[in-house]
Amino acid sequence: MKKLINAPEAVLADALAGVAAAHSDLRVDFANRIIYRATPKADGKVALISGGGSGHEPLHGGFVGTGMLDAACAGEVFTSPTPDQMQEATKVVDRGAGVLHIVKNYTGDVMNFEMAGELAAAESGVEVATIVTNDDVAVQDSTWTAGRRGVGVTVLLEKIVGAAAEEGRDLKAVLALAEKVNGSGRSMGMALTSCTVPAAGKPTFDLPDDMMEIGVGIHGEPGRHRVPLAGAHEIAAQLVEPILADLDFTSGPSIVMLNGMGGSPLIELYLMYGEVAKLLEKAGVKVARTLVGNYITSLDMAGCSVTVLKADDEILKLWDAPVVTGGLRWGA
Amino acid sequence: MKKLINAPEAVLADALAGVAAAHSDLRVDFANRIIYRATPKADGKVALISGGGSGHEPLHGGFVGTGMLDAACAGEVFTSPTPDQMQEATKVVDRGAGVLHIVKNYTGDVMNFEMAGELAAAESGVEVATIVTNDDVAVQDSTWTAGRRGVGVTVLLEKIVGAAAEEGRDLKAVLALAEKVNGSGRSMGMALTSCTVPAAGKPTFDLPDDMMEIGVGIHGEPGRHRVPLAGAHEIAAQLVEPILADLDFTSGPSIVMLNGMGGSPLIELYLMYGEVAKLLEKAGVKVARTLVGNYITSLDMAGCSVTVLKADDEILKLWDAPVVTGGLRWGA
Amino acid sequence: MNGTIGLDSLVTWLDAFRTAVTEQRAYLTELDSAIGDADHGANMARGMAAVMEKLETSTPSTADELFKSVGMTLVTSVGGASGPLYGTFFLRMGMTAGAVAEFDGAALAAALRAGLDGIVARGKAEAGDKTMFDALAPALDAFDAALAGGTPIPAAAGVAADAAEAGRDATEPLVARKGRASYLGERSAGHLDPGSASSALLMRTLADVLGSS
Amino acid sequence: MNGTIGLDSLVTWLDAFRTAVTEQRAYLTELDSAIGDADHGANMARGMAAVMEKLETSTPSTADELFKSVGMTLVTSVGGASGPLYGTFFLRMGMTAGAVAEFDGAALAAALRAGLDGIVARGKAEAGDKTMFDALAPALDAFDAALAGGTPIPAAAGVAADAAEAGRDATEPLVARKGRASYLGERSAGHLDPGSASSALLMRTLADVLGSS
Ligand SMILES: Nc1ncnc2c1ncn2[C@@H]1O[C@H](COP(=O)(O)OP(=O)(O)O)[C@@H](O)[C@H]1O
Ligand SMILES: Nc1ncnc2c1ncn2[C@@H]1O[C@H](COP(=O)(O)OP(=O)(O)O)[C@@H](O)[C@H]1O
Ligand SMILES: [Mg+2]
Ligand SMILES: [Mg+2]
Ligand SMILES: [Mg+2]
Ligand SMILES: [Mg+2]
Repeated sequence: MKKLINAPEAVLADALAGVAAAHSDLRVDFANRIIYRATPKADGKVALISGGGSGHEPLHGGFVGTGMLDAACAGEVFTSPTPDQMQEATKVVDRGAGVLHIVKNYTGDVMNFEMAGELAAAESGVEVATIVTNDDVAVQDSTWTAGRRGVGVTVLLEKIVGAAAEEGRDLKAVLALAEKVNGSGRSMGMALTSCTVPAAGKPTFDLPDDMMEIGVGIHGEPGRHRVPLAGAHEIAAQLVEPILADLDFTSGPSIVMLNGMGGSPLIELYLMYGEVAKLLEKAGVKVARTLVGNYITSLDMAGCSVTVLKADDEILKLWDAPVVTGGLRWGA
Repeated sequence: MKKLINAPEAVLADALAGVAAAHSDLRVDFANRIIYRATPKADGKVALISGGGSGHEPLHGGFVGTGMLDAACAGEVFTSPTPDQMQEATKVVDRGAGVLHIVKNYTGDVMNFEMAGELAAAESGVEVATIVTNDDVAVQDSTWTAGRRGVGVTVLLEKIVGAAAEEGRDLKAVLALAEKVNGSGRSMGMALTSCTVPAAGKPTFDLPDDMMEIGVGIHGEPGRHRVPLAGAHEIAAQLVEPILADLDFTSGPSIVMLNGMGGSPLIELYLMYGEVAKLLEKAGVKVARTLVGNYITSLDMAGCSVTVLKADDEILKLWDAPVVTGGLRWGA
Repeated sequence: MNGTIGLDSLVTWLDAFRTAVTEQRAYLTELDSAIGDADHGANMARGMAAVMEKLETSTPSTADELFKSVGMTLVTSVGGASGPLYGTFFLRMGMTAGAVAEFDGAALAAALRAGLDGIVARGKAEAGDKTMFDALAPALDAFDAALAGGTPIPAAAGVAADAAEAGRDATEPLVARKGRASYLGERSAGHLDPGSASSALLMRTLADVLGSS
Repeated sequence: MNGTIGLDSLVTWLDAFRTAVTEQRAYLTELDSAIGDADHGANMARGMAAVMEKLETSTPSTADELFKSVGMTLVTSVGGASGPLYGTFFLRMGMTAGAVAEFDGAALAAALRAGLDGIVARGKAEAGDKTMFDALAPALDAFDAALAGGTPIPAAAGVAADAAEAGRDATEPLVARKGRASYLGERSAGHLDPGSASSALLMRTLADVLGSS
């Protein structure tokens, strides 16, 4: 295992030290492993927190700041944070208007946030609402299973709903918007290689040189299918088709993210976006806004994912609103 | 070789198609492989162009936009662009106030830009000034050799000098500032793995699991020394020490970039920045501004580089000025 | 050992479980690599290390204090799916045990059963979903049946551990319907569930500790 | 072959060079991987493919037109260090050749010498810097000497090619002082310079074409 780390056990603490050193507009609670805005938002505004296992950077810590999250709780690599972290963050960020918990749909994340919500309500009386994102079309949806994973839409949702909270909408309205955004987005991912979890010390799975995984999430888990390696054009089709088959995106504008898994260089991500854009155009999807880059990653995995979000004037306006975070920044 | 591409020969053209599709505020000349601002800057302002081999993204195309470059010429992967590209870009971006060529010090880049300058001056009478960046302390400086490579300082220079050109400074002043910035910055890089050039199809060099390369540039070239793999703290020392030994950074504020080579995940880059920050503080270097991320890369190479730039009030003001590009964006 | 189990035996059990998950850490992570995210070994080892560290500084005098402390420590140190699940298991064990300093067989069985119910309440797992439930449920059924048939506690715990291991092995052909492995669909078949493997260790260490004390 | 070389032979030479760098593409890139950036094979193959494509659409009738076209095509299609260097080489050959349709030995030697001077003007390489200069310079010296000694052109070209290959081989122990390989310092020793290898192919194909026509 070749990594820029001191020791597998120290990865999270050491990385948080780097975040604190790099960003004077953030404050890091090392004991609880929470990243806050250094300047909290105004009283009476709904606060947003998210959290999850580490290894997906910039998600979530890179999205803390004006116009997006108020705090992010960091778990160990690929392991959801614990309820006490979310409870603490909830208490600290609450400005009297309640707190939205943004949770990616994974059993661990859901259960830990659930316990956090119970504790926060019981102990401090903070009103908590929860949105569980579940946009990954690689997973067959069913009430009998863990359901779809939360992936790329989480990034777009944190931006859009963060802007709405900054505007001063109340918790009910913020939650409703979050539900609308989550319901309007779909994602699909693929991997050329596995990633290596520092504590495991070796790649999570072996992938022969001539194969790729289609339908991977963001935890280095094997995908839904293993298929022969193909060209970018064919890969794009394998990502875009299941997304378009799952939801109609032709009725209005869309926001599209071509996301890198962490180990693929930007030149390849742009190349992939070119292929995706061609397919979307052919399918009658009008792309109004675009993100290309590493936004929700899986450590050093090579690969990418596509997220398409149905937008409307409200969503586009919120998308364009100022945001000042390590991972997304514009308008200010 | 596992890459998100269609064919090695098509990488550059396909990636440019993705850039054009993703950024409506950019215009791509596919025949000449030049990325321009869609809206040219005002008459009477100095224009900045840069260019170089592809595979270093976001450099340079990702730095075209308000407050930074006016155009970027893309060469084949790791191969400098040709003089006709730079000549064409020079003609197109000139607003009557002359054009600064920003060239990284590599024999190929220097010679191709030199020929372009000769052609541009002879044919269209555009006044051209050239800054050749050469900040890489891994290379022993000497007038008898190709001299130091241009690496990380190029990013900071494009931002700072871009802001000055946007302000309306004349070509002489812009060139003087560029020389000042180049003279005030130093960089040092390392690699955990080689990268793979698409046309070569396999890693440029083999690096055993327990070794790393210290003093690499950004072309997947082997470094200056091959040493046993070490922890992040020790790696940071091996990068920071030669930088501080080469130039005194204690007299004022500094801008520091912890740059990823393309294949290292952001969590590791932040971790490394934490280690670098500790060493800089110990050495009495006051860090006023920070960048952590992939800014000047070497395809899928795992590794990082450190750049330290002596700043002053003028440089910090220009650094903070608005910039709207794919790779750097703030203040607007 | 006679018909009752003291607090010290329970602590010995927890310590043995810590040792087991620490020793089997790579194995548990290996199982989780195949159908999950390669952290189950690290999660369990980290959690049980925290538990034993906590117990060194504060020595509870009743079973409810002990298990509440174990449960809270797991909840606040593990994360992932296994943190809340094992955490809830011990929290519920404690609630059911009450402020006693020793268990008889029936009380231990009731506490374990309450723990399992807690796992189900949290995670909604059913038999055959390919989770830790598939090791724990048959184990507790076997424990109850053995005690009802008059088997002494140590032997009953051995029967329970055998059942847990059989349950763990039976997860291999299953297609997961809960947890991370469910994302793999049919590809999850052919692998043991990592959580069922750690649960089998939990039951085996219980049998070992009761049998040898 | 008699004492003069026609345009068709020169085109045959360029075509043979194209074939050589295309066939040796992986080898040239391999050499460039060791002490450079792994693109020399791709660069030369791309450039010479562009050259021959250009010559198919426009057939120059004089040596200066021919070499100017070759040089400009290389300059505008290769990039890197080798593009301007080989480009300048052919541009200067053309300037020196003038509007002739055939060369005698002395004219060919003069044109090649002018090309080499162009490389030096562009790249400032000196003997022993571990560049293409180290193959070309001894090759042209040998060519001049052979012609001066009365050796017929084909045989003189063979002597030149031998010298180019010897020059190429002699780059192996050198520590590079120019180009990308210079960044490696002492580590550049022990490897052939890729540009000297492509230059040796340039001289060998010239000898082959002249010898067989
Ligand atoms: N809903 C559930 N109910 C019961 N057990 C579950 C459930 N979901 C997951 N598990 C158990 O948790 C184990 C995985 O734990 P772990 O790897 O530590 O967490 P994570 O899946 O969050 O990485 C699985 O092997 C399975 O036994
Ligand atoms: N200053 C120079 N003078 C002469 N030849 C040079 C010089 N610099 C580099 N070269 C030659 O160019 C070759 C490298 O060409 P190539 O790999 O195509 O370009 P790049 O180095 O830009 O990747 C070297 O092997 C060397 O022979
Ligand atoms: Mg996990
Ligand atoms: Mg090159
Ligand atoms: Mg797991
Ligand atoms: Mg090269």
